[in-house]
Amino acid sequence: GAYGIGTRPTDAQIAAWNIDVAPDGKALPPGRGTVEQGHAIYDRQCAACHGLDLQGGMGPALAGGVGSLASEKPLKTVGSYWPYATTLFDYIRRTMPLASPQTLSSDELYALVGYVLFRNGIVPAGTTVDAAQVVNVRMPNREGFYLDDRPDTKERPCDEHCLRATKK
Amino acid sequence: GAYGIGTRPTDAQIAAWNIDVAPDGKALPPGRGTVEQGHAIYDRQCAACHGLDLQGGMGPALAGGVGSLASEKPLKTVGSYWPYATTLFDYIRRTMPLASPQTLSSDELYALVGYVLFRNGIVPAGTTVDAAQVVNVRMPNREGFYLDDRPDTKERPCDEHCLRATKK
Amino acid sequence: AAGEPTKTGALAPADPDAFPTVPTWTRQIGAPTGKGYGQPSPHESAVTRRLYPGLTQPITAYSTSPLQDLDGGITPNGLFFERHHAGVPAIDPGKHRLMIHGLVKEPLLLTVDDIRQFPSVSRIHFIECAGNPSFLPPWGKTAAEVAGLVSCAEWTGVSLRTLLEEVGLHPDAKWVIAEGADAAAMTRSIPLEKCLDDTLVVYSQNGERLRPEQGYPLRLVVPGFEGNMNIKWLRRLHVTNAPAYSREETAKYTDLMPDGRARKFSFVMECKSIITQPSGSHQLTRHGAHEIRGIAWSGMGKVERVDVSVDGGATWHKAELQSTVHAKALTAFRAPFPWNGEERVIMSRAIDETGYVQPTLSALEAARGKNSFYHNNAIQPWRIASDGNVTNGRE
Amino acid sequence: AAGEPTKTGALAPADPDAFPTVPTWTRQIGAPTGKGYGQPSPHESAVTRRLYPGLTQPITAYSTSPLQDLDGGITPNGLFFERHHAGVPAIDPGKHRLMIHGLVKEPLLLTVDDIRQFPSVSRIHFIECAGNPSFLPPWGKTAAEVAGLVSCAEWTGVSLRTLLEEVGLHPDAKWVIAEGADAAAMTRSIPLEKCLDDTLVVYSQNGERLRPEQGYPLRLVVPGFEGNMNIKWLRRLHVTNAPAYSREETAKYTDLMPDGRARKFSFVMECKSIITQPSGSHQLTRHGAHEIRGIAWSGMGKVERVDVSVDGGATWHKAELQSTVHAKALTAFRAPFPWNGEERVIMSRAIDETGYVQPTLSALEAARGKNSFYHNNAIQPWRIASDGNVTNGRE
Ligand code: HEC
Ligand code: HEC
Ligand SMILES: [Ca+2]
Ligand SMILES: [Ca+2]
Ligand SMILES: [Ca+2]
Ligand SMILES: [Ca+2]
Ligand SMILES: [Ca+2]
Ligand SMILES: [Ca+2]
Ligand SMILES: [Co+2]
Ligand SMILES: [Co+2]
Repeated sequence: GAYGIGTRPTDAQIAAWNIDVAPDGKALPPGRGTVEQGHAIYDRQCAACHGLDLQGGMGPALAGGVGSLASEKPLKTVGSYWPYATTLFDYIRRTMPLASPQTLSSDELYALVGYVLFRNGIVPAGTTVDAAQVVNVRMPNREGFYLDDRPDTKERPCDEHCLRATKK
Repeated sequence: GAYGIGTRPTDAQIAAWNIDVAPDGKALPPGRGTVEQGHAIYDRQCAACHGLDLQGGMGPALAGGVGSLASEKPLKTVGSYWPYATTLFDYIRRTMPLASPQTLSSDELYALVGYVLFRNGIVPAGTTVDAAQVVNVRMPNREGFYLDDRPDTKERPCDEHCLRATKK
Repeated sequence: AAGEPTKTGALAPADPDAFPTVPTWTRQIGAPTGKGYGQPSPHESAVTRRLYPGLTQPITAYSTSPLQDLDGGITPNGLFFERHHAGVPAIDPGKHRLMIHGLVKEPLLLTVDDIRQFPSVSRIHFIECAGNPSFLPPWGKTAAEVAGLVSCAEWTGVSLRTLLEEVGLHPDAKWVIAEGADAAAMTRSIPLEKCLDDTLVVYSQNGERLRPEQGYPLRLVVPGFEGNMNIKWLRRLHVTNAPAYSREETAKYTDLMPDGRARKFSFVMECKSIITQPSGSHQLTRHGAHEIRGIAWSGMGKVERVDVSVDGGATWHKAELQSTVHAKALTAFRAPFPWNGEERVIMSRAIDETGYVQPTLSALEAARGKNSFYHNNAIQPWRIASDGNVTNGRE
Repeated sequence: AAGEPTKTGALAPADPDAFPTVPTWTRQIGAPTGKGYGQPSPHESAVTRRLYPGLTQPITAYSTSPLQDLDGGITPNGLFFERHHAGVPAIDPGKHRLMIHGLVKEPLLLTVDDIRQFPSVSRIHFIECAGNPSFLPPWGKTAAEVAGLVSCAEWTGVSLRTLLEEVGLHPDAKWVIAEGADAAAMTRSIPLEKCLDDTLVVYSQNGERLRPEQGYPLRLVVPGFEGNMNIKWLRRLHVTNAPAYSREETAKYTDLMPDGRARKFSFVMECKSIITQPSGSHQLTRHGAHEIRGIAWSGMGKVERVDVSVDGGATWHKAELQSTVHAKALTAFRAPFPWNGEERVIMSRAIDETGYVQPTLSALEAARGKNSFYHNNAIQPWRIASDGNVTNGRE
């Protein structure tokens, strides 16, 4: 660049730092894991905060709420709300378990994604999850989002009938 | 006033708070003191900081420096620099002794003013100082001040011969 | 002779010993000069940030600026609101790097000192959490509980545009994924257009280096966009052709509508204002002239005008903007408020330079229902009882 | 594979372990939210106010803002310079009163709460000590030692004009004598014209109540006039027809000229600037692109332009004003500075909206001699050695 400040990272550095996984899944690492493997890891490393039945606790519920979004008490979970499973892989890897993030292996992560999807009824028992699966699985609320279309209120200042001159 | 906020102080409150003494001396309190009384108070309450001979120490010198103002090492003191003796009364009352200001009586203050003026050769030994004396005493540097006449530098920005275009 | 003989409308009698002619602090030498880093008066020790009442997760939590005790448009650094998802990391600035990579010609790794050698910019901007405040009861008792997840500072850093020009953008570049170095590795996708407009990579806040809880040593400032996008502890900028759909832009910070669908990429914080004085928990102590004071802001640009009502919204008066108006910054306003014991509901309404008018809560609910959660910029009413006690005016 | 392979012109080798892929602070949960009143990072603990080297009277003394470590135009409250004549009084705000009396129709006694009920104004202004810095050697080593008795904040308070209109001025009124409640009972005479122009009685600084060392609970802000006139711990305003000739406006803060006479009532702080980065004690560590940064200000109004020279004043370039320009406020400037090991003397020169140009020290000495003591606004040179070490450029 024009300033010539800084250094150029190596390709290996970039690969190691670049952990964000978009819906195209191109950045997903190699690996795989089964729903059953995920179950075991979940019960050991996640259930304390999210509940043995993913019902939530200190951490949010990870299942349930399908069909609730238009109700008075919507429950937004991975199953009921999240549009992409790539987000699940990305988020667990970068953030969970809360106190020791970025410690799970890729195989463990695929397994956990599989288990959470299974408990949401999105994949059947026995499924082996890999990169292709994470990209291709159809999340129930995939079409539930549209681009911000605000402003959506059309309030008007009241110059005529209700704005009084300010007294000192 | 238009806001009607606050309270009106009584005349007694105003009189008690109003301690600033201007050159007209109108705000000087009744009282008097001699150079000799001032000498005793000074040695007890002031000399530790300003020196037995007013030569300065932890606090500034209170005498000397007459004739030095146009020299390379000017010494600005009550005697060489201060235009009005009212300032001496005002300042000692409001500020000195450093650790217990506003504790001296009016008589003590007049005496101290007398002693400091005496040590600067402005009044003779034996003088009794009162309000009239403080107003009327002619300070050596009374005419030494004139109103701010800045700006006094006439620098010009160098648009023509030395201002180069900024490179990115 | 001491006393307050002409106090008009005082509700409590004056204490004649309250203000001695020569107070003790005038008779004694004061505290020494040269405290390396100063602190507020002990008499102001109640002016602090607070967790929301009932909030029990101090790690992924938020604490509010005490708006009801603050004046003007700048928030002091010690009282700038906090929001973290995995606590405040203790970053060694010498070991911190910012990587810029992706759809760029030359990826770059920068130290904090490197970044300080790019052209720097100082600008005053607010940052506001998108969830400030909830659409649902219980309504906050104080201005902090109602809108304390907004603060404002002078930020110094480099324009993100400068850094993106330095790395050279690929023609396919459309988004920038920003990532933090905290344990949440907080991640948001920001449209390239915004990155090339007024987004900053900052290292200083109100003159000094960023506070740890504000992203020390580097944070993104995305003026007018929801607080969560102003990535703290910034360590990576990934230039891409599509958004990441990270958890904070799908599960969170999307706005659920009554039909069960949700708005995504709802970034802008719309125009808003709140009266901070008098506000909930304040107590008027006498009759007569008073001031209404508050703050107004807009993520779309400058505040153009603020109106106040002292009759529950029936009639409005133009307030005075009492501070310099900066774009996307808190703007202090004031209006006179004569009060003589009437029950009153007071409120303010801001209008920004785009002509957008701050809505009522019912207008927002009509457009969005009650479960959209984020971006509540409704008019806030305060009720003044005849004894001078001020409480939240929401029914 | 880690390292800094393409670092251009680095003077020290890069540490390959300096920036781990997943730093420890990303792997561990951070510190909890909700520290009531925040503090700077422990890594910034060296950024403090300091007494001048050799200053031994911490009670009637001054401490400087660390300009060489600060950015932008706002000074954080904890680092605002200090100057007191009898220490910092510990005032109980409930027992503090402001009396306004003298040539007025209705004298008035006001509590802090009373003053908060007048129309309030928020404005950004610098305050600078008239003795910032000395005209005589030893020259300061750092920017703080050279010009650290200047700081800038957003002040909130009431216009003094409003208060004077409330008490009603007698036609003979010409001056206002302002007095502090500290043990120095600091007293200055201010021309009525200035009091009716932009003078403020303030209670807040950068949003929060004044710090004790800045005059808690009330101070005068006399924009652009010498710091000493901005009376702290303000307790009395005496409207008169003549100045008091108090000690601080006769013995002190008068400017001795070569003929032995002195200027009195020399109030305005003239236009000035200083490069703060790089500045004395800084060390450049690599060759290539660098930034010059600094601050400029004028007691006469807005900074119009700042020029920088990197060749000891032979040629000049226009700097960029990097922050919003407010009248009588610190304005941050910047200019690019490519440096590849040349010995250089760098300096800045500010010009204000009145056309006044910041002078050299020799121009000031030609006009005033060497003993005028106050109001030194000379251009400040810094010398950069070929090893990157920066020192004061005065001979
Ligand atoms: C010590 C408590 C704790 C543990 C252990 C934990 N989590 Fe969490 N989890 C949380 C909290 C708290 C949040 C909410 C974080 C936030 O909103 O910033 C969360 C959020 C999540 C979310 C996002 C939910 C949503 O709807 O946004 C997922 C998914 C998740 N955790 C999965 C896991 C998995 C998988 C594990 C185990 C590998 C795990 N968590 C272990 C506390 C925990
Ligand atoms: C504990 C030390 C101390 C004591 C005791 C003390 N002073 Fe001072 N005095 C000082 C200091 C320090 C200053 C300078 C204060 C400043 O500049 O703000 C000073 C300043 C003065 C000045 C102004 C000098 C000038 O040229 O500006 C006068 C006059 C003065 N003192 C008189 C007295 C008198 C009279 C007493 C006794 C009643 C007294 N002082 C006791 C420390 C002291
Ligand atoms: Ca985490
Ligand atoms: Ca004193
Ligand atoms: Ca009243
Ligand atoms: Ca949003
Ligand atoms: Ca380089
Ligand atoms: Ca002066
Ligand atoms: Co109307
Ligand atoms: Co020239």
